[in-house]
Amino acid sequence: MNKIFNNADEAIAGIKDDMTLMLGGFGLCGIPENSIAALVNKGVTGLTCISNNAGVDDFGLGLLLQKRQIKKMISSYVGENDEFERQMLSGELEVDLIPQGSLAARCQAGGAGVPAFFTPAGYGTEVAVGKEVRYFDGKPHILESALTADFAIVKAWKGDRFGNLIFKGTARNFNPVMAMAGKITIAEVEEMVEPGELDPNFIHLPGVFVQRIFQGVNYEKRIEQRTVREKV
Amino acid sequence: MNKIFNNADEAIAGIKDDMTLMLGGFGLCGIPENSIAALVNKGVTGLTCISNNAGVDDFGLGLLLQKRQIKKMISSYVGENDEFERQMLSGELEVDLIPQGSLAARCQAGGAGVPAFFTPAGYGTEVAVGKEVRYFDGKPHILESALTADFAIVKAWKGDRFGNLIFKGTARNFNPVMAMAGKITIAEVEEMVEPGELDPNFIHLPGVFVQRIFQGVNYEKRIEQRTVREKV
Amino acid sequence: MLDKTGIAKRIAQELQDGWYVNLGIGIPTLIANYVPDGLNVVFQSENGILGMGAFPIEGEEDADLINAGKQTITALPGAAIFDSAVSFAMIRGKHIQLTVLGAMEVSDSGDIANWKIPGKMVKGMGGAMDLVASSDNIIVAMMHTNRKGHSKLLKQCSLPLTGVKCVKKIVTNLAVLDVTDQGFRLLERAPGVSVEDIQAATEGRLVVEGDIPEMKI
Amino acid sequence: MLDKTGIAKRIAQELQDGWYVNLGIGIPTLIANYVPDGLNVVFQSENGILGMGAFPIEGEEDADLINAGKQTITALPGAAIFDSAVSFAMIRGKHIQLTVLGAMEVSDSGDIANWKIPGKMVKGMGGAMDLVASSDNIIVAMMHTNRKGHSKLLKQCSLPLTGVKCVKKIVTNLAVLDVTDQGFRLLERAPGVSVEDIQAATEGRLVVEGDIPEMKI
Repeated sequence: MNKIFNNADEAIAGIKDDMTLMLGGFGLCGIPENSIAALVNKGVTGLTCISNNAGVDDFGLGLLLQKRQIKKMISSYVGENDEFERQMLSGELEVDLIPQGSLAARCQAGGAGVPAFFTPAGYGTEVAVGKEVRYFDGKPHILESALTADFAIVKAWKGDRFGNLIFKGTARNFNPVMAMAGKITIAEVEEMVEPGELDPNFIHLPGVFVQRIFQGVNYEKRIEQRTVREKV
Repeated sequence: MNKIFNNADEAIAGIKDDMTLMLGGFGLCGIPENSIAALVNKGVTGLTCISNNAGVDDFGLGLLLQKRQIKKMISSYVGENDEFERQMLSGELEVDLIPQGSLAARCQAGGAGVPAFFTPAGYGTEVAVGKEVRYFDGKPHILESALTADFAIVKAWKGDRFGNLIFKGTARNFNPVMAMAGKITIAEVEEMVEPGELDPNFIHLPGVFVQRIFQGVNYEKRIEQRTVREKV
Repeated sequence: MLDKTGIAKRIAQELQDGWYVNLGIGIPTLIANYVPDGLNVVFQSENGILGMGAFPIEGEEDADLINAGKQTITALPGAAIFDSAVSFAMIRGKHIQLTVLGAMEVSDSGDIANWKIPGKMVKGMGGAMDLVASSDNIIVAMMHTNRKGHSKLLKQCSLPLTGVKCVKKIVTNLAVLDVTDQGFRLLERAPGVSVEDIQAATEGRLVVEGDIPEMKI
Repeated sequence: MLDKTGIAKRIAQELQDGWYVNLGIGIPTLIANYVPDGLNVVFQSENGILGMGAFPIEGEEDADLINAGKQTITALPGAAIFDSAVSFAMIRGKHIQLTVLGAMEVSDSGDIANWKIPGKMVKGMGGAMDLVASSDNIIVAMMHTNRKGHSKLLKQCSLPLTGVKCVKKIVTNLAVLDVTDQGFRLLERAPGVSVEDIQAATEGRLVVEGDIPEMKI
């Protein structure tokens, strides 16, 4: 069992125009920096990207937006990106905004073979338009469907050649659930370790969900809002 | 924030006749031994117990069965228990058998505020009787509902007074999902540690799901099938 | 009249020992600074942490430890980190006792609008729709009127909704109000603000019964 | 004719490098002993482990490390442990490439019955219903006939079903068969077993085309 690829360029082989991708991360935290750079380099276009956010103008998914490689974004929050705003308002970019919890649950459902589920989130809002409504315990819920992707691309802290992953801090966020929902899942890791180095009891994502893994390089890990307090 | 109780007897306060309980464990692995003993001691009856298995004749939930404290079992597999068989065949005990994966998913849904979801498991079988069938991608699925319980009782390896838990090996099994689904969740732990001793990055169950926690004693941890190989 | 800090301080009085609390971006975030002494409250951030602490000391920022506002944070002893699905399981499953968030509009039946202004930039709802649809205890923290001086407490929301019949309490620069079947019920006035001031700034149905005390901050 | 070990050995030939495999209780469990050299196969047990290894050395049994058959096991380097919801997420989500399980009856349209005999003790379906409803690749390992000598490969199952139209391949003590739209298609004979023997022991529709080779074990 060896899922290791040499680098991002090799790991993203097979990603073609018009495919649907999931990309882990919350804001710029825990995003697959190497894979995004390789996608920019590869130049694939017409992508549908499922990601909680759309990066900033000059980093994260913003890099793919700059090059007009994204046809459609499926996200929960897309602020802080002028180029995104321009493309959306001009109609160049399709945008499907969905509640963050529903996004997480729909990815999890996609990975877990659950095609649809009921949630209270979004009832009575435009998110619910066209969706089945059903009452449980007197409370209205809407039917949401599972999300899957041709490729899921995630960023982890450490991983082994079986694809087992652990994440660091809140860089975990959407990465595990998206990894579950990819037809092919690519994981980039800060540190590749030998099988057995990760304690089986404390693996965040079992390797069965990962098809390709590579050691990333030169992580910038940009901070969006640097908030600090003074040392007392 | 201090959720610590002195012992099992105090932790199970408020459990009354005819309540619904969830009990973690798979076979005899990871079962809440102390709490079960306390329930036997307390003598509550008419219980509906949601648990993957029903213990063996003289251990686990078998102890509650012996004392006729259980009115109904909701489980996936109930072999290896003569008293269970006797009570079921005589009609003294109601039994609702549900697929193991659906049991896990229904508990998870109960804890996660998802009232119902579609699964392929059980379609075309007696498990599907009376349940809505819907096709997704041409494949039939049935609608399953969430499970919750008045009390969920789980067993963990280590825990702190915030209720954060970690489990050991395959003693994890149903414990985390049931802990999520209890209106009140009681956790018994082999070792109580100070907040901060458990690495926040490697907590299996965040304390928000646990209302009561106590240090268990005298764990027997009985093995059902002792299988070994010879040292070569 | 209260400033943003005052609103945060007043809402902090609503906290109860042992509660898990989710604070939205903006005024709600300030509440964490005013937890009454002796109360243990755990803050959840929906990007995946329970037990969020203060901002880090300069030089100790960790890009891998942020809150839902993308601010660098710290984790307190007893904190727990988890993925987005677990985070919203605890929200949707009602394991969080209080949610505080900002709003652009609230209706007198408890509807809330806070995510979209048609024709303008739409930033998205983030976790707000999940939060308001799930929590049994939602407090809105906002100014009573918008920049043009128009009331934000309306008969009906004019903007696209975030959730329906979900807001329980509103704390503004002018007042504390509950949402009831009869509309907004005035509970407290901000220092120096009269009932008439509040009536003038409230477009939705307003119930004023008996003497309305001034807030104690 | 094969014994149980022979059935396990024959099914082991179906394994492919890199597969994740779930083995049921009984004959399927034996397959782990006959993985062809050079193949990397990871065994999943639905109680919550990937990378299940051999039984422990005597004295090293750990009550907290068992398989779905409740047997004490070991974990291999690269193993991962998880809860029951994640375990069935990987099963239901089709992340497991092969499921092998026993059966009481299989129909010639691929239905399987293996969990209940009405009027007798019912032990429950465990994870079998999830496994058969989810996997695209299900092999049944069983004797061709029951203790009374009656065929277990039927036109219709007489017992309560575990799943419908799901079995892809059957390996018995007599034969290897695929399930097709035309019924059971005979692929291989066990050593010393004739096509006529198999026809006599098969109640369901049986397709025999061309020369049927003998298995190589």
